[in-house]
Amino acid sequence: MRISRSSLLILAAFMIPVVVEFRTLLLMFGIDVSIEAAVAASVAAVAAVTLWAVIPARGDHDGAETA
Amino acid sequence: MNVHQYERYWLIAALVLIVAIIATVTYGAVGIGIAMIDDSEETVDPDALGEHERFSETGTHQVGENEYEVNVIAWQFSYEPGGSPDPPIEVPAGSEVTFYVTSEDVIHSFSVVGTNVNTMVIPGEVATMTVEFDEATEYGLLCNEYCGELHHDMEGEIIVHPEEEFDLFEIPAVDAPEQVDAGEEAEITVTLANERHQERSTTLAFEFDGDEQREDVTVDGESTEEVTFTVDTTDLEDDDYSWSVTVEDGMERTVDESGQLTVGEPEED
Amino acid sequence: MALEEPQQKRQLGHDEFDPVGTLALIGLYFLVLVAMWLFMYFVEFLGNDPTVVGTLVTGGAI
Amino acid sequence: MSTYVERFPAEAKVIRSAFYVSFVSLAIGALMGLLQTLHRTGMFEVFSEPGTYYTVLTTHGVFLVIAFTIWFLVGVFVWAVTTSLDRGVESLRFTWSWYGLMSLGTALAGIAILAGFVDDWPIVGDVSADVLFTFYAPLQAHPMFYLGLAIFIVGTWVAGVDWFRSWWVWKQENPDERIPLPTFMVLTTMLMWYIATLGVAVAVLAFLLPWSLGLLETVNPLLTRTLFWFFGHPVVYFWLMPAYMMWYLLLPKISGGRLFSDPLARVVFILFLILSVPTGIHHQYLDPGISEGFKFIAMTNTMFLLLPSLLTAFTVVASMEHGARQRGGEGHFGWLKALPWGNPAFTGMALAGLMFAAGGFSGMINAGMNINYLVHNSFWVPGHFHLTVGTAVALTFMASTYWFLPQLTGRKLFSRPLALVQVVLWFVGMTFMSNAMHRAGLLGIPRRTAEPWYDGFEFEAGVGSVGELNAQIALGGTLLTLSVAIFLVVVIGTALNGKSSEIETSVIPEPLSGPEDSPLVLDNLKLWTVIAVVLVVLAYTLPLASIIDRGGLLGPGGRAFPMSLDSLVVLAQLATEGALPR
Repeated sequence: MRISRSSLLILAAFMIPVVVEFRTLLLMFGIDVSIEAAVAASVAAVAAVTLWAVIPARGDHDGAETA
Repeated sequence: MNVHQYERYWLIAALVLIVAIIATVTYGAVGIGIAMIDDSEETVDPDALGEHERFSETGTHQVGENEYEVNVIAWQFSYEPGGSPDPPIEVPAGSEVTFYVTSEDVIHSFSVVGTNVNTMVIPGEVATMTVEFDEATEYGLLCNEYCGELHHDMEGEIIVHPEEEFDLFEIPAVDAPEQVDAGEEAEITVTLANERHQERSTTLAFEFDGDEQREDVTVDGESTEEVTFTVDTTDLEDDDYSWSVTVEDGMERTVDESGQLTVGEPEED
Repeated sequence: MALEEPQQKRQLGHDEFDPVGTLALIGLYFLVLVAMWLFMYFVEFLGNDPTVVGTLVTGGAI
Repeated sequence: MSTYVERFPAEAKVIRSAFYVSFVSLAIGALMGLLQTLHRTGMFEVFSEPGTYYTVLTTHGVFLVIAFTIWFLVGVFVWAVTTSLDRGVESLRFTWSWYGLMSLGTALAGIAILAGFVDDWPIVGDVSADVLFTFYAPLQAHPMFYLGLAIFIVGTWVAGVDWFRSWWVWKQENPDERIPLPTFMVLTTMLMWYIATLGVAVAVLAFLLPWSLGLLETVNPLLTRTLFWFFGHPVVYFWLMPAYMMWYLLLPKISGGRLFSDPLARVVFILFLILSVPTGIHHQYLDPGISEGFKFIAMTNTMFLLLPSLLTAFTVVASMEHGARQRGGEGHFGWLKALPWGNPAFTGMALAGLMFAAGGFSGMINAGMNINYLVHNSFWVPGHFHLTVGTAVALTFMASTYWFLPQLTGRKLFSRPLALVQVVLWFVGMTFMSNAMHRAGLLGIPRRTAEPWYDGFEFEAGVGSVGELNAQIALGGTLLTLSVAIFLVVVIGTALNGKSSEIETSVIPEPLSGPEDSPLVLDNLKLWTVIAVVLVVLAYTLPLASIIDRGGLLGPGGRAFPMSLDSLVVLAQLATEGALPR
């Protein structure tokens, strides 16, 4: 793990408002993202971050110290 | 006292923010002219609104060239006028409208949906709001202060008519005989008042025993016209007949009067 | 998860510590506040016409 | 002897007892929240008779913002005074007496509210108090509601006496010492509370209670409303100041650092003491009968009340940064990674603080005088206070419970991962719910409305749709309820856990800049109280005099509209009058 499980949880939690409000922001500029697409994007984003966290970084052995 | 340099920066930034916010609001009040609901009206007795100078005459009244006053009573759970069973509030576009709103029971609100026209309505107090309606449109009206079990059903409507289609007719009097002898003519004289300050035209529809007579009328601003409808009773049997007269002005608010005419000898009970 | 005991790596006294990260964060917050206030007042509020005006200011003339 | 329960076993029992009442109230209130969120978003028709919604709403409001918060904070205050003065309460019997008064008050008001769920009771007849948290006359509750409220508040007054008494005795023994910061915070908060509750005490005892008993025929609705807000705004600081206290005391410690500045913490609490009360009229910007000038004064005071919160933001974040840097954090933002995110007490409080930053912003909008037309009584307002009292306070209280419980019971926290999930879930749920509430409010959707859909018009969503907003609100509300359920599981699990010897010490580390750096005048509570009273007199004398002069003490209006009318009777009347189209 690059980051601790708890950090990953927090990170995922922070991404939710960002995705939700990013959709609102785009709508204000006339770009309509469907709810399905927004949900899919947030799942993809959380999955990407999880993957990044789980795959060990080369030469990084104390990355999980932050918990 | 030992305050870190950065914290001093922040203290100054915070004070600047506070002053800037107060300045924005002051600009809105003084520069743009946004007025707050205030204490300009005297208190009223919510149990005697029927005798009150203003609230005994609810509805729209013209008070100047383009100025109107709308007197509204909020009650559990509607508005008079504005909400069912009363007609909607009607005003012309391009006008300056002052709402006078009070409550006859509990605390309500008078909130025009999708606008900044919004006030609390407190029994005993009169909320006044001056609003400029530029375009002809319709607005929803709702109560956003919990006022009892059916609070969520308390709603109304404001219709802003095009200026040239807006009328304020009233029928203050109808001079009609109660009885005529069979074969005689009956004359029913309707007084039509134009409460707008401009000359307005409309049509009066008079109905008697299923027959309709229509009469186009033009009335000067703030004055009245008398229109006489004649009923020929030659072919009528002795009976009681009802009549009605209606102003056909395209407003949601119906202005009409009705009565009865007895043809022949009145029945003795 | 590990039992909590602050894994302290160094001691920072009053004079060695400059809250530069706090200043950066709160500076961002300040900018967000100002931008949002301007947006709310001038776009959301003033764009939500009609608004209650004073009869004195407009003098009844339109 | 490191945990609190070992040092003060009897006081720990008092605190635990207060916490448990608080948590029961939380459970009841949260359940009501779920029912509301599902009903008013149209997700499920929970109430076949929509009037029930308002009984539920009253329960939600009163049980959460009065019972849950105040019961928790009196517990915290006992902890703060006893640990920082390092002495137990002067008389346990006295302490339990205010506990008893508060319990009696809670029970009376609570029963009056909950009785509203049943239409008719044997012997006593109709009992209800569907008047919401604000109980605006002429809506009238059962006398038991007002009586309970009054007894509850008197209970908190007596509790304050308990803490002043401890401090007084301590002062005789330590004449030259500065008031320890935690005690200082308790005392300033209580002084603010004494001033603030005068408004509601007068409203209830002089007007509403006699009126509900039939001794008075009418009340002045604007007067009782103004007296309510005299109390109704500062009460939010009564919730918030204990949360700030947790941020000042616990956050630096758990972050592995020290409080950045003790003097500034004192300044902040003094600012709250003097500025909290003369601001209540900002809830009445749209009230007729109060002049624009008084409203402007209230706004100015309110805006300056932002200052202590903004200062707190800096001091607390700097204290956390200090901890993070001591733990090896680097960079402008990189230090954030070095914070103890795995600790639910830390994460909960940090997220609460973050959401408060957002809630602070919507509060600035609420406090703006003319912009209030845009948001007044709209869904924006509950969006705002679910970030402040509903998160800054509630989540801080829940998170600090994870630190307090082991201290108070000597038992290890039941499950740290579960606790962490709980606080994060709250953050996510509240993000969905409050965001959508704010946006729905801007469309004009009203608050406090069982079924905010209308026959004559629809709300126009500039961005997105009303349906999407409702879905977000319902989803958020459901996650929040789930979060409370997990919280209760952790609390119960901890209470049933075995004793542990691995609990960290309860000692709060010394601040970086200690009380010795602050001028002595900060500890002059008399001076600050006098200033606070003078400001209240200046802000309220003229508005109150004007209201009484205009309408009289007992009118105009204010005939009673009891909320215990049988709903069927009302419906039948309206149906026969044809007043309602539906």
